[in-house]
Amino acid sequence: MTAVATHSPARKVFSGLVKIRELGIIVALAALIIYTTTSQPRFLSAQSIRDILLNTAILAVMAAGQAVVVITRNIDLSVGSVLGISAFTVASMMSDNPGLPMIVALLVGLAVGALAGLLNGVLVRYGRVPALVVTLGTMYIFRGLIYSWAGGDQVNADELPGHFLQFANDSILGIPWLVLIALVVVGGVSLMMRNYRVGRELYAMGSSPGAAELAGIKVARNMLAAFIISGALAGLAGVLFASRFGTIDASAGNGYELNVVAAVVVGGVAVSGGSGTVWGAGLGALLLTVIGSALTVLDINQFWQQAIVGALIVLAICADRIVAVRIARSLRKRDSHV
Amino acid sequence: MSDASVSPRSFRGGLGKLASWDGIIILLTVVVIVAASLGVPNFGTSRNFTFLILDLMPIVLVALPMTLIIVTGEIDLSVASILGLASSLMGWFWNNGLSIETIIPLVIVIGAVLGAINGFLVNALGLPSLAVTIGTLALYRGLAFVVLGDGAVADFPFDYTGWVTGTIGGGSVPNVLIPIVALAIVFGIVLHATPFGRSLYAIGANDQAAHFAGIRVARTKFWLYVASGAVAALVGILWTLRYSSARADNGSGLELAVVAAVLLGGVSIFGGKGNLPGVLAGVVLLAALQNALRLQDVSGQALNIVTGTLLVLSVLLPNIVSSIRTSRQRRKLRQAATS
Amino acid sequence: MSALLQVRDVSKSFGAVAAVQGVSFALEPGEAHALVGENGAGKSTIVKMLAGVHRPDTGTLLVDGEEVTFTGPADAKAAGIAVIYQEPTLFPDLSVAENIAMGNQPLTRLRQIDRRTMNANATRLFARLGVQIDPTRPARGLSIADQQLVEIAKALSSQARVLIMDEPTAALSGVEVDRLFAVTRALRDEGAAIMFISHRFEEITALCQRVTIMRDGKHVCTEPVSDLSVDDMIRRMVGRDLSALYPKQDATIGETVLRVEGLNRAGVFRDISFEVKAGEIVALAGLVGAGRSEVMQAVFGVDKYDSGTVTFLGKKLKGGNPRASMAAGMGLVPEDRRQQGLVMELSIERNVTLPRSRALAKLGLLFGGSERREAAEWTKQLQTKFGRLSDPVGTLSGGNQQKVVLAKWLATSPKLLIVDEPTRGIDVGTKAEVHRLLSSLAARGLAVVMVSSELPEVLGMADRIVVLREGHIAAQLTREEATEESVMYAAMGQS
Amino acid sequence: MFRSHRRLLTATSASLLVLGLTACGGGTTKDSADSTGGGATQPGASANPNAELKSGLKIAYLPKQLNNPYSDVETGGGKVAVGELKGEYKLVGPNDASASSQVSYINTLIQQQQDVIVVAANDPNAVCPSLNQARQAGIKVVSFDSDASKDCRDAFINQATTQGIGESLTKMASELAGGEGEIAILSATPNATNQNAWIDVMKKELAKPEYSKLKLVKTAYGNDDDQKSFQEAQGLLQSYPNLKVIVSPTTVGIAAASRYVSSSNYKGKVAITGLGLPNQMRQYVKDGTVKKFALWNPADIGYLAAFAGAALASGQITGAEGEKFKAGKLGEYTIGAAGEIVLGPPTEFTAENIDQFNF
Repeated sequence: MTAVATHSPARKVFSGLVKIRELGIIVALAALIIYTTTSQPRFLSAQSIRDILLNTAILAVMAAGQAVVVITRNIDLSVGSVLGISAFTVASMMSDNPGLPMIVALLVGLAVGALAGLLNGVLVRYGRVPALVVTLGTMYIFRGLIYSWAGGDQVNADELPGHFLQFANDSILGIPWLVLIALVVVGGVSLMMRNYRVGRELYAMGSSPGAAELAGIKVARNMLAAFIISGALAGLAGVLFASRFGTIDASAGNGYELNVVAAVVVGGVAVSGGSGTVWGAGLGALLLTVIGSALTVLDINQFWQQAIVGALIVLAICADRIVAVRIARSLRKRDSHV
Repeated sequence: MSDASVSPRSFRGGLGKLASWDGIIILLTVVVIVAASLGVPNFGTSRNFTFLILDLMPIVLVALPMTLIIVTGEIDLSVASILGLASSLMGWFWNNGLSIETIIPLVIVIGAVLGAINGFLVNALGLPSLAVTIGTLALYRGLAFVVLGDGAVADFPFDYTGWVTGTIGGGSVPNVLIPIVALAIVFGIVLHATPFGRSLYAIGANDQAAHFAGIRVARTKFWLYVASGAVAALVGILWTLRYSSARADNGSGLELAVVAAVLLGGVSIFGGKGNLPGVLAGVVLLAALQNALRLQDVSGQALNIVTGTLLVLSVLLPNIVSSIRTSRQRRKLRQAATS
Repeated sequence: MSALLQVRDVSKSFGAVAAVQGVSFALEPGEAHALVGENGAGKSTIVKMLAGVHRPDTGTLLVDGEEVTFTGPADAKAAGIAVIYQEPTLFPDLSVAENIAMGNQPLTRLRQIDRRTMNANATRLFARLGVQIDPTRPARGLSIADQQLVEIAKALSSQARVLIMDEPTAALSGVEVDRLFAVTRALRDEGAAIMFISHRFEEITALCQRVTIMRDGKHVCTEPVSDLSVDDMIRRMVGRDLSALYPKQDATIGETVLRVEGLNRAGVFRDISFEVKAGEIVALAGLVGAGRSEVMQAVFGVDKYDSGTVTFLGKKLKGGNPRASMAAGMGLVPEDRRQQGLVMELSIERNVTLPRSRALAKLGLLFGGSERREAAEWTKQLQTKFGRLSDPVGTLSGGNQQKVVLAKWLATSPKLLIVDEPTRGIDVGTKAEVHRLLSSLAARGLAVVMVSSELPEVLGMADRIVVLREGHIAAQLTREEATEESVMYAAMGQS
Repeated sequence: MFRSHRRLLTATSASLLVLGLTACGGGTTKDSADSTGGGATQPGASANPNAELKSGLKIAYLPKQLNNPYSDVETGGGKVAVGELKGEYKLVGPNDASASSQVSYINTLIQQQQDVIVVAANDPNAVCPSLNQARQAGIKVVSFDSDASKDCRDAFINQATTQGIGESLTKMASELAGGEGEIAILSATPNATNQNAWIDVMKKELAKPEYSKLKLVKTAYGNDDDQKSFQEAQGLLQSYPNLKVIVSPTTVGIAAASRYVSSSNYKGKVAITGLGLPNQMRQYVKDGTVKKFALWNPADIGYLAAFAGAALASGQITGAEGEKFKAGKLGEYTIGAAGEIVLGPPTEFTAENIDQFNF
């Protein structure tokens, strides 16, 4: 038996370039933090870091789910509306039954989201409607449902039980629950995508849908799973949202889908499917949040924020393209030398 | 999905049905209008006609180039943001003392440039149009806010604002119907009666075959984005004048309504199929439905649900019909074989 | 004795095209069974039915004597059937080892993927095949031969009882083919059934015990290989004498129409120089992946080249501009009809007039009439069979589709016509028609470049043969010099 | 050929409308334009103070957006008043507070031949042409909460005088800061008319000697968006460690800032005050984050608007300065300059009295 091949040049080049993608985000993050901190040292105070992490948590949870869907060469634009439905459902439930423990709230949120995700998945897979169209449609539909249900109603912080609101501020071992949940979600989904069969099959489906069918991968089951994960995590994010912000109306999470897609794309997940990592998407979420905070602290016109996010998305897509072309070229060169 | 082994029969079934899908939409539109005129008080009035046209003006205009883009299998989600940026710029230029006669062409040119940026990213760099235009959607809207902030510029001359909201000779035909009809004819001819239009269908259905037939795929699509940007900017101007208010948030979310209308009109999101009359019917159907429902005091929230459902159904229904047909044919074949 | 896999009276049609009609045969354990037939005879459809991709319209499949219904490839896989497809079906973003292990990756105790074992398994498989491919590199960027080897490794790894190989050797070198055969024989001797599809008769005789021959979707015969000579097989595949198929007319050779000098494209082809004269049919022969289509696509301008010149009718052509080539009088009937030649969803008339729509327009406007007239004229000249001109071209049979592609380019009145695999996947009758057409066109002074993988076609049609091997010209043979052997040797690099 | 089409496409779209729009010729710039436009002329009818209030009036409310709790309280008051007036109450509105989305609703109300439209304008100018069409169709237009341009409505219900609110905000800030130190403002949008007017008054007040030790360090904008306000509050506290008071003259901002402070270690060190809804603020008043804040009763605004509209539609008043009318339980009101009707002084809420209010 031959030993496992040692690192060949091509492998080094390849893994090097892939790492560059996530490394790029980390470098950008570091540069931004250093610059902001030099002009406003309190940017790195404990309270400030806590705030940034708390703000990242919700976005990162959703980005993890979105990354799974995007890796399969689909997209889920309904996540903002799913967050809204889940947040409002859970908030209403908690205000009506203040005695319910937090875990019930979390489970209900997950379930509501999973149901919405299932609907998306069924329409995409069995209705043969492109994900863009389906989730654009359900984005409208879910939002319309919340509006019709909630109308002008609002669940205020004082109607919610204390332990529900406290959840957003409580910590365990100094790490806020929200951050912990986000870490567990991003870590768990990363692990699933990296080390489990179903994860690799999802990559395979995004990398070459036709070959995935031929390889006997249970494409339908996996695609439903991807949309359910995205929906369920958006639902979970809804619970976290309700707990953190305390004030929930029908517009909760409106427009979030853009930030989530931005985080995923900036985090290096290619919209053409098959490549990118979940933890990259988490980093993307962190980067976007830090940019938002830094702009506030640096006293830069807040209106720039959206423009910067847009420019970042475009930049990230261009960067991915360049990396992909480079890889292809370096591999081809290597082959032609052999 | 688009397995190369899709059977020719399903192509024929799909295509024949598609032709009738336009027919269904056009018929449905007529039915909705007739039913609303009879059943909804105040729907069939001439003033309501004016309002209806004014309400659908932005969607129908933006839908024209969008139809061409989707026929080539691409998409442009940044149109509403270009509209907003055009509106912001219009206000900013106006505040800085430019004359409106300078502003209008200037803003349209800027819109074309914004479209050209999309076109460059998508076609010269070969990036996926969905991702690119989600990016520029955020970018252009952000720039709109950078230009004008949260404020509004309102003091546009009445000669212009009045023209946009006015009617021809004070009758019941709104002035904005002139640009709508003119541009619809132009885009209709370009799509349906020019070599350029022919090439769009070829690109959308199979860009490789189009390339092999000597069609300059990237360049062709590039100009569609330019047209889309210019038209979106024009709509930004009309929007600003209609509401006498230049604001950065003008038209936000419009891209979804436009895409919904185009798909509802029978254009395939995969490209290569669809026609302009269908799209026009789709736009009118959505607008008439919304107008009628609003007159019936159905809330705006329910309108969201209607739009979303129609969007999904417009793609889902033809698929369901075609799969029922295929499975029925298969069953027939099997029965014929066993008997 | 019970067959491992049995195909019983199976039919499958796509629209108007009956791809397979009432075919039956069986695969016994421990046998290598060849499936031969011309392109378009229905072999690939059989493969796809066995793989669970297509469901037969009628007829049944039996595994171990039990009737089975495959609802998808997973079912076929579960039944122990592994397939190596003609076109590689790899996941470009995943590593080679993952590609091989997809679906049955080795797991650790926590049901996580055991990457170390997975990579080791891949390395072991490659060692068995005698090749060196880094199992951790992504599949993207692998050469066609390497991709094919990964496919083979994939099929081997699944421990299948039935191994179906659809032209696995097309892109492999002689050494690699030998290795593959050794491994395949070992599998066969362990009791697996092998189904082997190939156009190379020497491979069939070397490996297989029995052969099933198909023609036009129908089963012709299943017999021991030893009972049939190569000529017998060909005759049964084609169903008529070869000479009638290649009605080469004599043509007067005229001026040089195309001169290609020193054409290079990194990693694809290098230093390509040849000439084509009016009235001449020049064939580009070589193995799949030798760069024939790539060269001609670069000449026509749909692909780029790095250096070299293309002179057409005395004028240098700018690279990468098919429109200029068309305007100068060049036409290209591409290899892949579905993807490159036709827009399947568009109507026949639109397809025929696509390159000509600008010329047909009046004042820049185009109404249906002129297109319809032109399309009607050309489809009639080529005796195309169709319902209405407004029908989508996808509803036609392969042969008629090919006629539409030819009509499309002949309508531009070219001086040079490049035809890439002009008869792939079309029925024998139409094939002869196409050959007659090309011959008569050449006789009328058209210069023709024909890329073809079918040796009889090359030998029967060409005035001159340019043989490519691994991206460069291995030999230029005249009609007189060319024999099956000389072309093959040049193409395979053995002399 | 190709080229000509391309040009056709872009050139047409570019030039066509320019032609149409610039047909009047000559350069029209901001300076030369007549900015007032074609406002509707006031109906010439004169007021008849003794006219009976008509019953069965169709009174429609069009708030800035539907899903806003503050608007809900306002229109809730309107509903009560319309009931007392024996009229038909209707509530319509867009989901988003965008300038243009209200226009379609006004058009619909015109079609439905309402008698009175009570509107909170998202953009004072964008709704103007439509409101004037409504008035031409005989509909009385009362604006509330956020005024439309003066020449396209008949009356405006002002929640309080600008001066009064500005003074009150300054006074509360000073008390909470103990008379000296840094304060900051967390406002709505940079161009919000009401908020800017109040902030102007505050700045003038702060210039007075009794407030000389108070220093306004920054005005931040939360865009009346919950999360944005939340983050802006964070930003203020990070940037100004010595901050003593955040004044937020908007219900969204004060709630978000209170929520942030109550959940951070700034609690007890930084005081929040401003304009807020008692129901939203109750928790923070009780947990000590907020000592006091102020607001008028929004339900009364809607209530008053209904009576003003009914009085207009019945011919009691025309909207001219000095006219008087009775507004049910609120008593008699006098119309001020430019058709403004002022509700009254704001109420201050503290831990002692907050439980008496439910809105």
